[in-house]
Amino acid sequence: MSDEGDLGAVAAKGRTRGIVARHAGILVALVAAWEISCRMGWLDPLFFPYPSAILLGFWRLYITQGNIWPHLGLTMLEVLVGFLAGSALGIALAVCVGMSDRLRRYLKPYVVVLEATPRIAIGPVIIAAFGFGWTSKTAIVMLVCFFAPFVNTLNGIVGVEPEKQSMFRSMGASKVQTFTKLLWPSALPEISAGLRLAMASALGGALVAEFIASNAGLGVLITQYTGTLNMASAFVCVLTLSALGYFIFRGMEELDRIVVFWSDGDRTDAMSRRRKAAWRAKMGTTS
Amino acid sequence: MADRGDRRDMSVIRAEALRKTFGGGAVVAVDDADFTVREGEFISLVGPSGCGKSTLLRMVAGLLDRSAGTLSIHGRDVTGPNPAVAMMFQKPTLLDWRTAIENVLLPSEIGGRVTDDDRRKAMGLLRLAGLEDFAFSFPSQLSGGMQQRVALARLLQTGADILLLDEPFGALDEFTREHLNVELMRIVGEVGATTLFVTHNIGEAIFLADRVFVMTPRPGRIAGIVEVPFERPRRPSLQQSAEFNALVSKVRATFETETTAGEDA
Amino acid sequence: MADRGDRRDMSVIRAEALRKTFGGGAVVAVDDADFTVREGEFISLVGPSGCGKSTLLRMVAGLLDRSAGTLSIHGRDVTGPNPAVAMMFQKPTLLDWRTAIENVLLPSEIGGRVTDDDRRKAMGLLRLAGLEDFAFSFPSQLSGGMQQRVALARLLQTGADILLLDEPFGALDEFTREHLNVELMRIVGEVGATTLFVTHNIGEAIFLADRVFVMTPRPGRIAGIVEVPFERPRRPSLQQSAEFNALVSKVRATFETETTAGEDA
Amino acid sequence: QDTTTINAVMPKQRSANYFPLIVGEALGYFEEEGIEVNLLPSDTPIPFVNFLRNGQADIAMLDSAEVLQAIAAGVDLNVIYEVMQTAPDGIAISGDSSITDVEELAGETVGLVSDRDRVTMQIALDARGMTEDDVTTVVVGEAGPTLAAAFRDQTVAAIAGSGPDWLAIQANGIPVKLITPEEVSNKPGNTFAVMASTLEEKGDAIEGYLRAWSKGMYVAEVDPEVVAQIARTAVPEEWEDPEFGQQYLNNAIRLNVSVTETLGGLNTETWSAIQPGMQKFGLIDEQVEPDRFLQPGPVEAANDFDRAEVEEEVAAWREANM
Amino acid sequence: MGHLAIRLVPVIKHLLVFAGLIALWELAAATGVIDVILLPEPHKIAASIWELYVENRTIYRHFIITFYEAFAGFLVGGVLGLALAVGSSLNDSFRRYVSPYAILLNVTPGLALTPIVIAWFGFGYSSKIALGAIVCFFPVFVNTLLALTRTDEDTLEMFRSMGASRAQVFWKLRVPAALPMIFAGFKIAITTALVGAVVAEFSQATAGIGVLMQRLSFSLNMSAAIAALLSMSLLGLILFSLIEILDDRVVFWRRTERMDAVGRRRRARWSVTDAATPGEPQGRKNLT
Ligand SMILES: Nc1ncnc2c1ncn2[C@@H]1O[C@H](COP(=O)(O)OP(=O)(O)OP(=O)(O)O)[C@@H](O)[C@H]1O
Ligand SMILES: Nc1ncnc2c1ncn2[C@@H]1O[C@H](COP(=O)(O)OP(=O)(O)OP(=O)(O)O)[C@@H](O)[C@H]1O
Ligand SMILES: [Mg+2]
Ligand SMILES: [Mg+2]
Repeated sequence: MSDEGDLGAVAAKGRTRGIVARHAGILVALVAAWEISCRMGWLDPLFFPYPSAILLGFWRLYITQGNIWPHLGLTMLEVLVGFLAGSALGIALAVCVGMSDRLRRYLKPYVVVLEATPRIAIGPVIIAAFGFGWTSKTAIVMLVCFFAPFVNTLNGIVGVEPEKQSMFRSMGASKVQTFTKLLWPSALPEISAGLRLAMASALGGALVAEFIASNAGLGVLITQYTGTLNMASAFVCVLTLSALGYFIFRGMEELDRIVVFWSDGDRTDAMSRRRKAAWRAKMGTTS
Repeated sequence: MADRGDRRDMSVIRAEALRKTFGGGAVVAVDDADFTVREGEFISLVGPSGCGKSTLLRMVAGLLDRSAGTLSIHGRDVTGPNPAVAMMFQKPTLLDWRTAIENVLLPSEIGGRVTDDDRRKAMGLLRLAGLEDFAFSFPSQLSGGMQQRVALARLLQTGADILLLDEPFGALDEFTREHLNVELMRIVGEVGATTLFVTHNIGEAIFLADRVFVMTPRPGRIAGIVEVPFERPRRPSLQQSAEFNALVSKVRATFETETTAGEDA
Repeated sequence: MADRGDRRDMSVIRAEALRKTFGGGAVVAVDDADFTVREGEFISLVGPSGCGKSTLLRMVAGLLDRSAGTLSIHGRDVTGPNPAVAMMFQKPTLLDWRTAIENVLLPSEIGGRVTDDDRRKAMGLLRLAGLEDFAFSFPSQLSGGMQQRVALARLLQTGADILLLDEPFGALDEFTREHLNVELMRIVGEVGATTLFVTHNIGEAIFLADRVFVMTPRPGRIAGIVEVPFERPRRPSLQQSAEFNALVSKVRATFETETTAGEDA
Repeated sequence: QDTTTINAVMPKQRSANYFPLIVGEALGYFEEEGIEVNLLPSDTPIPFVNFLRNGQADIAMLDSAEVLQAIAAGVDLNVIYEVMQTAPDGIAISGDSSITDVEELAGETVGLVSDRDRVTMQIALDARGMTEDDVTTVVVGEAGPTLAAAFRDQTVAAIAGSGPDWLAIQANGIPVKLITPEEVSNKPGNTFAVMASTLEEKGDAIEGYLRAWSKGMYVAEVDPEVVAQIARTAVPEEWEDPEFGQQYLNNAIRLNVSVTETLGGLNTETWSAIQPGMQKFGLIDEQVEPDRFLQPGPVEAANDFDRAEVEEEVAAWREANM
Repeated sequence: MGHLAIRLVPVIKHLLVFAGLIALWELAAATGVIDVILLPEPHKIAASIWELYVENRTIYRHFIITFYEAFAGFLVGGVLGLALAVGSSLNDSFRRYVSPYAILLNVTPGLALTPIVIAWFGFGYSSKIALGAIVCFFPVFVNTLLALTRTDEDTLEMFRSMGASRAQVFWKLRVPAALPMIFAGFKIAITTALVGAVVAEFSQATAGIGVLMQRLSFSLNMSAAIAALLSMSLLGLILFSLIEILDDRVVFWRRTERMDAVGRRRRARWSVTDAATPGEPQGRKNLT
């Protein structure tokens, strides 16, 4: 799995005010070019509605009508639940598989086949199997979110230095202790990268599920709007999705920095100070 | 000392015709090793790369099953890891997400609940290792030498009376290494632990040890045992003495008759 | 030798009041270094970790701008990398996707077209390094020592007459290291290159060098220069001689007055 | 009293397209019957019939091909109501096109809204003595803008699909003309189908559902403005452009309101007439007697309501809400 | 022979486990635990596979079409990703302006983009290729960019000390050093491109495995639909293996056998007129 975090870090590094201004400038220029292209007839408003119309759409959907909120909420709920369940399952299974060589050997071919299958194609089959309720939608998001955490967790656990494992054995650590104190934290950076990948695809999974069968959600809103050729409003939904995805992506990066604090110098310093204070507080009272 | 039982009581580690093969007998890593280590003794183990030093140590630690022979610790057969034995590896193997003191406390945690006594002992060991100021630093904030000292403190925190060290300072520069050797000798002396110490460095081996075991390359046999007569405490300047150099030459000779000169593994 | 010009002609590297700071002057890595290196001379540079040895070397190689002072090579001011100077690093830094011989040919490629002469020279250097049979092996198929020998051949392929070596054998075990030292001495002697050699190992420093520069820890100054009087060619057994040990003690003394015992960077 | 939930599978979510449903819900007709409708909108490629079979759905809106295929596959399906009688499958062309008959499509590209509309095209071509090989076909997909662009730009000469497919396009002011040959227009429209067993177990509830639906449908005849007002609150998404919303609703009403005597009446003849064509193009293996699956009973029950009462209620609602 | 038998043992074990799972599935279907209407029994699926592949052979055309779409999508997206990553690696401000949009494109579900893509690229294969390219662009971009910017500092310094030009550093060091990671990106990208192609097929297509699957499931032929789904997995595996084989060839310096082969070839090509080409090393020295 690729580690997308660093790219964000690269982008984040240059987050000074001047650069933000320049980015905004570029964005405005792009939008203006789009508007002009539409007005000059170079872009087909059926596919690229006027940016001004999209802006109005934002105002309408979010403020005057406010009808996007329940859909947005539902989609986010599906994403969240599916993501949590799918990645939890992926991680849990990877942990089992990672602790047992035999299970790993026997499971591998199936994982490879499932991984090569476009998950979206399984969508209708899942709806067929799980019905129309929230379970099927959650199941689709789960399926989409399952693999990256699974593969990364497995890699993380299997990749723990054998010397460290020997050290734990020589201390007489139990399997549980080895797992909680060594394997899990060692795998955390990779798990976190896997979660980031999963989160990016969770949104797509929810959308597919809603396209296939649903009463509400951003996917439904999009079909409704495109079905009635109200493209400006449809774009509002798509852009909402993009923004959501972007912030989730960034949020996950931030989470990674907090959880895997030891890969970042400043955070390590801060954590070091915190632990010291905690020790002082504890040992000060007892001794 | 009272004559409780015979001399056997004094021997902490006993190996007889100890043998370890890998790959279904294809690779003989340790062949026919016979030795005893007495209580409180410091043994250095030298030999060319791949001769089976680590394998031997791992068998003593109970991390590896032997293929043949007998091996006992305190008179009991070795069947698995033993709380009386603690091992330290070439790499510090510290946990990146724990501060130095938390790393030192790891053996206590694994043994059960961590008491305040454990905490005080850990801090004391860090002080001994000259790292009191760095108790709350994370491994990535420490230099290689400091990390090794943390690992040493962790080793001692186990409370084991048999210490196995597998080239613990191999990755460090000579100055740090020399300093840590002196520290190690002092600490081990204080604790009175029995020690098996693997190294590539003949000078280091002699400087630290009561006896030096010299191993041959594949199949690893113990080709010679050299007694080191120097009094303790030893000072670094000992290494410039003529006697010391004579002993280095002697070990080197045992060695070179076995190894084809200058081939790297 | 004819008295062509004055003695200055003989000095290949000249540094005066050379200084390097990092972080806007916050860290003084090299302070006020004054030295000259004469043609064909072998200089060893020792000092504790972080004292500025690498910084000094990188300034000479033109990889790092100095903060103050003068630095010239063959009488010309150093402003950037110079084809007359070649550097070798602690890690072999070989390219994994090139065979040994192709790695050796890299400097020729970077200099322009590769001629048959270059190829012959490269193969000759590999032969000199005892690696003729491995010319078409890839780095991952070679042991650490072999890789370092390839890097050494590559260093010589540059045709530079000033060689800078930054702890080139630091990562190797003692036996391989000793062997490579002898090789290095022989090859450098044959080529007649001027050499600056950084090491942590005092014995090694003395064994190889005409003069040993001892550096102090932060800010890195050249605290002392020790002349090594031994005739060449030198044999490994030299290291067991009393004179040798006396010299080691002397360097160590220069050192220990400067270093607070055992503090690592 | 306790309410029964009816799970209904339909191709789309609540919309003016199904105004009888939203009107029936707004005016409390379903409630009166003790029914709650759980709409299960799903993408057409999903085989609705399977959900009837495994009990996840009680009633499904199916087109004639689906019904016949399911019957052929041995599913014990009953057709109980014809929902959109004037929404049969057909061949549409751009309003600006010079084509007037299917004959003229020879050598042209014909778009299919989905792969299943191939049969419609085949039957239409067959009616003019042509075969599929006389035209080039391309599936254009159900996505609104692509379909609309295909019409507007005439990237395809004609498009085979069904009535609801052009609703939005027409409402957006893109002219659409139909050149469907007689043979195809005689096809039955969209129907409500249930499993025979469901009809036995939940007969009352199903009848109640159909009755409420019929009353909703009848409201459009009484007062379309009330329907518009109800739709506006139920699906504001379709009314962001009020003009579009009204157009869209008008078209939907035209498609939905029954032309038979009874609302949702079943037509045995069209069910027989359509089958030879389907058999010819391999959609079904053999023809089936329509009596085997047409179940007229519920239609009667569905029409069993007092129209005057509905008219009064509509007037009252108008009074209160407009 | 005995050797072969030993190598066969794990295969047989795997087959046994597989057979056990199938039997379990059959059992679950027979006892009604699994709804056979939605998830048919394995033997029915096997029969459908036989029918699709051997009897009426309808699947091959669709298979090839989807293969073509996915592969072409991968090529286009891969080239785009490579080009933008190279540009970004060479120029910091280029990277700063490109990467937010790259992330944005990545997090926008491809499905939402299909109408636009179809509008631009039409009803033919090109719209499927385009969607494949859009969704597979990102993994290539990220991996290439990271790999090109994370070159080993020491090796970089060695090149500088030899006075290498920027172009030399790029071609002789950065690119080859980045290859393993670039290929890791390719491996993710190629299955992603398949997803893109299938998604586009679902929403609009005349032929392809996605279409076939829809058609089959619509005609209530669930066993054949699942056979089509499995064909998609097969397609994914084939595409993945193609990249893996290429990876093994190009990044040859990870496997001893490949290195030996390449080493021999280079030895054979070594052309220096008078320097005797050294022979094979006599009795390989022991390497650890
Ligand atoms: N798990 C294993 N499987 C197969 N062979 C092994 C294994 N562990 C060690 N060996 C082999 O056993 C021999 C001895 O290895 P060992 O690690 O004990 O050597 P060593 O003396 O510690 O070497 P070094 O100084 O390089 O650490 C080597 O030839 C090695 O290849
Ligand atoms: N790029 C840099 N930025 C800031 N400080 C630096 C940089 N490079 C080196 N230093 C500092 O300069 C000092 C000297 O570093 P240098 O690498 O020259 O030491 P050294 O003697 O080579 O050490 P070692 O033996 O560990 O290689 C150190 O304190 C180091 O932290
Ligand atoms: Mg070892
Ligand atoms: Mg250095």
